[in-house]
Amino acid sequence: MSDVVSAPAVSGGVSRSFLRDARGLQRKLVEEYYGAFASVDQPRRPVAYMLVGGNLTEILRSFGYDVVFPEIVALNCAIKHQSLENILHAESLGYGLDVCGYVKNDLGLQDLGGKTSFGQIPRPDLLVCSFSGCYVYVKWWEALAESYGAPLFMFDVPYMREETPRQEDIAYLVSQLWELVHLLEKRTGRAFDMNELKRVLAESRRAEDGWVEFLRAGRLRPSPIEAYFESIFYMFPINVLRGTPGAADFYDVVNEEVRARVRDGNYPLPEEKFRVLVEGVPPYTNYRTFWDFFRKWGAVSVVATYPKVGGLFDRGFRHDPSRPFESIAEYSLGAYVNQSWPLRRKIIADYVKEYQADAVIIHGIKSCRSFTAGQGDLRDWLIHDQGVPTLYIESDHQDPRYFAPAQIKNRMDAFFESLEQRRAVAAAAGAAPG
Amino acid sequence: MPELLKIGSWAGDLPDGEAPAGIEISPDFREFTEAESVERIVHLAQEVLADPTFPTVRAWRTAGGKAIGCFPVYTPQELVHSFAMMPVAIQGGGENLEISRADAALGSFLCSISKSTLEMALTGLLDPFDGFVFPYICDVSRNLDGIFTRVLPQRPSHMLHLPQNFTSPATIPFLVAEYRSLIEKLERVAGRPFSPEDLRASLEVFNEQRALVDRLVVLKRDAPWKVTLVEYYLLLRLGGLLPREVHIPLLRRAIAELEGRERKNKDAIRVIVLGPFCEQPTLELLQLIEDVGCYVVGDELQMLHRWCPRIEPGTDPLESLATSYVRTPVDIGVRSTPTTKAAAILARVDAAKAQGVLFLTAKFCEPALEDVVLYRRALEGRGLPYLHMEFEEKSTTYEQARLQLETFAESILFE
Amino acid sequence: MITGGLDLGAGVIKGVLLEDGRRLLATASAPSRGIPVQAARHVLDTLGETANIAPDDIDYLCTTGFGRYAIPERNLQVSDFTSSARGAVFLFPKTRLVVDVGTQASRTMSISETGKVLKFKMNEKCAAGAGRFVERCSKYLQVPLEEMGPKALASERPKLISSVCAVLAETEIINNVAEGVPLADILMGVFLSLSQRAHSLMRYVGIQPEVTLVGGLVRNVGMVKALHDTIGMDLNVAPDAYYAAALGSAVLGHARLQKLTTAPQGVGG
Amino acid sequence: MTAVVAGVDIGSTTAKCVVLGEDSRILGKSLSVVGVDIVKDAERALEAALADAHLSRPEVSFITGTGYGRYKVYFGQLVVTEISCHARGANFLFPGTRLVVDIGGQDTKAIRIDDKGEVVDFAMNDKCAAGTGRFLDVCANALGYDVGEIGPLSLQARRAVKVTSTCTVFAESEVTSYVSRGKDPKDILAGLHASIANRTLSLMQRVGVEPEVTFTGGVSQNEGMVHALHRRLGVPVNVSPLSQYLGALGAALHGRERLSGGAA
Ligand SMILES: Nc1ncnc2c1ncn2[C@@H]1O[C@H](COP(=O)(O)OP(=O)(O)O)[C@@H](O)[C@H]1O
Ligand SMILES: Nc1ncnc2c1ncn2[C@@H]1O[C@H](COP(=O)(O)OP(=O)(O)O)[C@@H](O)[C@H]1O
Ligand code: SF4
Ligand code: SF4
Ligand code: SF4
Repeated sequence: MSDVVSAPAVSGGVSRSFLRDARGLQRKLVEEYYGAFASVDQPRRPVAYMLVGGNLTEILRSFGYDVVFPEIVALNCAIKHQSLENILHAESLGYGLDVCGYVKNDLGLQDLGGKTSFGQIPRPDLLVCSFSGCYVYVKWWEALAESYGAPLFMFDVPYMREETPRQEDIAYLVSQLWELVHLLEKRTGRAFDMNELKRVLAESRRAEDGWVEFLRAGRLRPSPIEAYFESIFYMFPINVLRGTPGAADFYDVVNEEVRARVRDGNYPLPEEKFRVLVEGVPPYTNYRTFWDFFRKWGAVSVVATYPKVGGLFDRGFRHDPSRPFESIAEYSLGAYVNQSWPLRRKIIADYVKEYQADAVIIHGIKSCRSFTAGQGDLRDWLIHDQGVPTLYIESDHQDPRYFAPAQIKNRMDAFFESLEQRRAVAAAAGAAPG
Repeated sequence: MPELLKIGSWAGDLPDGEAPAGIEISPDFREFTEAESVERIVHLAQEVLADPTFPTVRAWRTAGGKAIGCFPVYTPQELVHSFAMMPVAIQGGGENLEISRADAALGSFLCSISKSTLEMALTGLLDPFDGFVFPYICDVSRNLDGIFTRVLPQRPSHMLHLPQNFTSPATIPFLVAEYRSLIEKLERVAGRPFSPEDLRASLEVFNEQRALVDRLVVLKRDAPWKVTLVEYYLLLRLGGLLPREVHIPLLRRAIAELEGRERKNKDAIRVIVLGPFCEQPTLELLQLIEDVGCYVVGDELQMLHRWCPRIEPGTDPLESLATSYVRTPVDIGVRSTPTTKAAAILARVDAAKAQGVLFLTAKFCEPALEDVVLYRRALEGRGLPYLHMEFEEKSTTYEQARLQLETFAESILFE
Repeated sequence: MITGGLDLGAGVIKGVLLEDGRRLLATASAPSRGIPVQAARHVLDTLGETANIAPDDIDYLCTTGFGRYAIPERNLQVSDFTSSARGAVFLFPKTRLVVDVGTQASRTMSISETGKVLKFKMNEKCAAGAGRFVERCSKYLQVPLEEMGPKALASERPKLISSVCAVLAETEIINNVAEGVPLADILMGVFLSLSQRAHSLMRYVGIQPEVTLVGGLVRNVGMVKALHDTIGMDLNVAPDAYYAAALGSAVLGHARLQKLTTAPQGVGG
Repeated sequence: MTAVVAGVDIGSTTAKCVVLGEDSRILGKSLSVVGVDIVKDAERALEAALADAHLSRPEVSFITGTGYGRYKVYFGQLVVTEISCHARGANFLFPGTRLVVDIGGQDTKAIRIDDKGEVVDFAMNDKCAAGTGRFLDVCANALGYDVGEIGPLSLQARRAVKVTSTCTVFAESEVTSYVSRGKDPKDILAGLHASIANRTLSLMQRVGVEPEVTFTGGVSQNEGMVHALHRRLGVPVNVSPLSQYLGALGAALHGRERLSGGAA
């Protein structure tokens, strides 16, 4: 390709020190997290399975539980190219082609014994299902309960159709939280310790502050962060380790590094040509290839919705030790997928303005209806009602069979090509007198 | 497209089933009130289904009534009814609807019912409705509501959050609050306040319908040769498309005829059909199941009429309605099951004395797909044969389906 | 007693004649070319000639396959699964799992000792897993169908196909050719991809020995090897397994005929 | 400097090349089938178009590659996606065009453009190869016809048969099964064309249907498709014998711009 002058100047790729130190620390945290499962002696600490959206980490942590997030295990498998094997196994168990890839990856992996290249996934003693924005959660946890015989606590989180929750919603959630606390007291033989919970919540809050500072760096021009691809890594502590001092400290390191980037002019790309908002779950199986498609065009994601699946902290929410249960309830309601389409549309429109995004790229997931059903309408709304150039592409988050690189690349090329052309035309019109 | 249903004018008393205050049954329903034989009713039902313009709803409107479209399964139609509005089951666009715009708005890997429902909204076919209710039975139905607010901004659409925690004491009060949010919108559409008395009356009307539906279900289970699956289905399907006051007497007449029918009991295998609790298979497919030598003695078709056995009006009818959802003993794939799936399916097989299970799941219907695995394990444990097939609202060739159904029947019949 | 079995497949019509349900008298096949009935008549004629038997001497004719209803003079028709299962047991009595890769569909079924189908599964949604795909590749790669298997055996580093779509997979293959991937590796890649799809069907019904391969791809040594490598188990393969469905329907026809001649009335079915 | 430019469009099925003289006159063009050696095919396409134009290689100042195989046009100086190229080409032939529908061998695209031929929005067929030229090729083959014949035949249908298979390969079997049920091939063809038109319309609606519509790509040579699309859309559709070359033409035009705009 060397003798072809392609329309965009092919960028030199990521600056060398971009994504270095914090990334190393993140790797260490991940290793420690999975490593802990292997090293816990018999009798080990109790293990609860939980979902990222609307999770109740703090409460479980205050009872000394280790928490496993099957979604995260699944995405780690996918990043390491181990998802297909699990998915195929799940299909042989009878899970259909169109079942969510997370579910198939996880249930396939469980049935194969839970061994991954990054550690052994322990069996659950308790299944906490936060039904917060995805119905598949309910079915998934039902399946886990049936295969493990572990008790299932269903934490039913009302769907958000108005920006502020109703009083009844909060009351319903708080009541359920107390029921969970009683269940945990019974199972662990420990008394609930409100002070411990408050302490954990304070740590959560500190991590949340740091995480939001990181996300907001995307508002700078040029952006020192990659809000989509980089966040995929940096989401781990906020979702999984929230409530531990380590998580909060992690964001201190990250933000220090972001400040250094600004100081040293060390940006994700040498030249930020396009600022984009990315909506949707990433294609974990091929995220590097996908990232390259952006880089090639000088496109940096300055804001993304996916990092908000664990909560819309950047829109103001914080866990609050002075209102422990109420704030946990509000947290669960605030998962990104738990927002109705009118609310999602508003969030996205706000982001486009706040982060000065030039365009939106929607990545639809074949097997995730919760996120995806209606993204076509979103695209239509962005283009026609908001005047924001938007591209819709589709693959899968877990199943490499549905990632068609040539097709995706073709679309992204054409999209950025047209953005560039329009920009050139506008510039020419601006320059030409009259 | 078949001709519109011809509806003549008619004036007279309703022969059966009394309309509650404020409801007047349009004379346009004469064909249904007069239809005497099952054959005639089935014919009328087919005409209604073949017409995507909702002829029965239009007829209702000509008499000045309002109509609310209800997505399956757990929409509290009684609430709509208590406002003297017609609750109409929205169950897809059928075989004659071309999908061209909904695909783009919704996405490619989604069930047909969601696409056809949106297509109807985009092409004006839902104009006879004054509002819509989407229960949270899955992420697709839930998201549809959010899209409806954009594509049909003048017609209120409401998403009802159905709780999944059935043990919390806070669940029923929460669901009552959910109903109240819906009631607020219904009050605005109907232009009158909610009345618990009217709701109590509506609960009784629906109980009457439920009892009849149950009688038909029992007949199909105990004497499957007396009523074909297609007849059975169409009789139920009409229930969501006619004013209840018209459907109830019609169903009563039909059941009386069917119970008295003399037909030969064929040497067919007894199967139960699980999965089509939301999107509905085509009539051809239903017929094919019995054509290859199966009797369907249990099913999940038209669950909107039978997601709970009966609702006692009680002192607070709204609370009773909520209680019925939370405490219903009926397991469907779109309600987190308190029992285990294994026990549930074996109990259903035993109750129907079934020899096999046919999983008939709508293509891309994730809740149904996920259940199949747990059911399958339980059936294998007992050595019970099963077959899993997917269907869509639209299909013209049934070769693959026939091949699999025949094999299934042969595998049970042949030694 | 002579029973005939006709398998009206999507691509090829196959037929057998069976004597007393035990002895195979003749086999024949013809491409259906969109005129299955004519092709079937031709197969029947050929069978008669080979076995030296007049058409009237066939006591009972049982059909199977895609076009099983197309022959009016049939006495019985059965589904492909049922017939392939019986055919496989006829050839290899210890068969417990049958794999059939035909023109349009791959199928697999687990069976009892008597050849009764217990569980079965076919690729319903996508044609990428069947013989037609191999035929297309043969056209694109300009390698005759019969040579594809032998050529593939030389492969050292098979190039798997990632696309799930039969049509898009073609483009992928063309790209591979352009990139200089050796032909043998491309071919073996095709077979392995097909085998993996078949494998997931097999896993769905449960894999247990003995596994018998039937249908068109029996004739393809490359496919046989790929399947063997994929499932990591020995496979029963025999030339007559190409006719398994036809054979199975003849066997079932014989059983039925016996029942009819011993008992005056048949039971429903 | 005589500004002769060329555009080479390497599609999934065919390679097209257009050589454009000054005043943007078409000096020569070529169309050939894409085989396994894409690099060679690209070269051959250029050679053939040059021969048609009676020009030699050094006389061409700028070459632009487009299409699926655009990165294999090693001798070119620029690559542009076929989406931008079809937009530009359609704008050149029919300046009033606001929506371009390109049905090629393997994909279908709907491209909304502005008055300058710039892409405003586009959509492509997602899932499989259903609804594309390949779909028609496969079905034509199953019925024993040549692709060139099926369009005119479909226009003679009396009652179109409904075709619902979404899969190219299964559509083939659906077609075969209709044949065995004795349906008239003309009626089946009409059904196939209608089914593609419907699918195409859905794609067009994704970007918004606006007059004028210009139909490009190889399938635009199929009268049956033109007719079916017109019927489904209700507005006339621009087509030209050059339609299949619009990608290559657009590429050449992009190259010319790049050349005259200097360093863009
Ligand atoms: N001699 C051969 N060598 C390799 N493959 C063959 C040969 N004959 C047939 N096949 C394969 O078998 C397939 C046809 O299988 P068959 O079982 O006859 O299908 P069906 O019954 O569906 O018509 C063809 O698609 C082809 O791939
Ligand atoms: N004369 C013709 N009549 C009908 N269809 C044609 C004709 N020529 C080409 N086609 C169709 O056009 C398709 C190729 O389109 P083309 O735009 O050249 O594809 P690509 O750019 O993807 O290679 C073929 O698949 C064929 O169906
Ligand atoms: S939100 Fe999507 S990806 Fe996550 S569990 Fe639900 S369906 Fe799967
Ligand atoms: S058919 Fe299934 S996926 Fe579709 S709306 Fe109904 S329950 Fe949801
Ligand atoms: S992906 Fe390809 S082979 Fe599969 S259904 Fe689609 S067109 Fe058919």
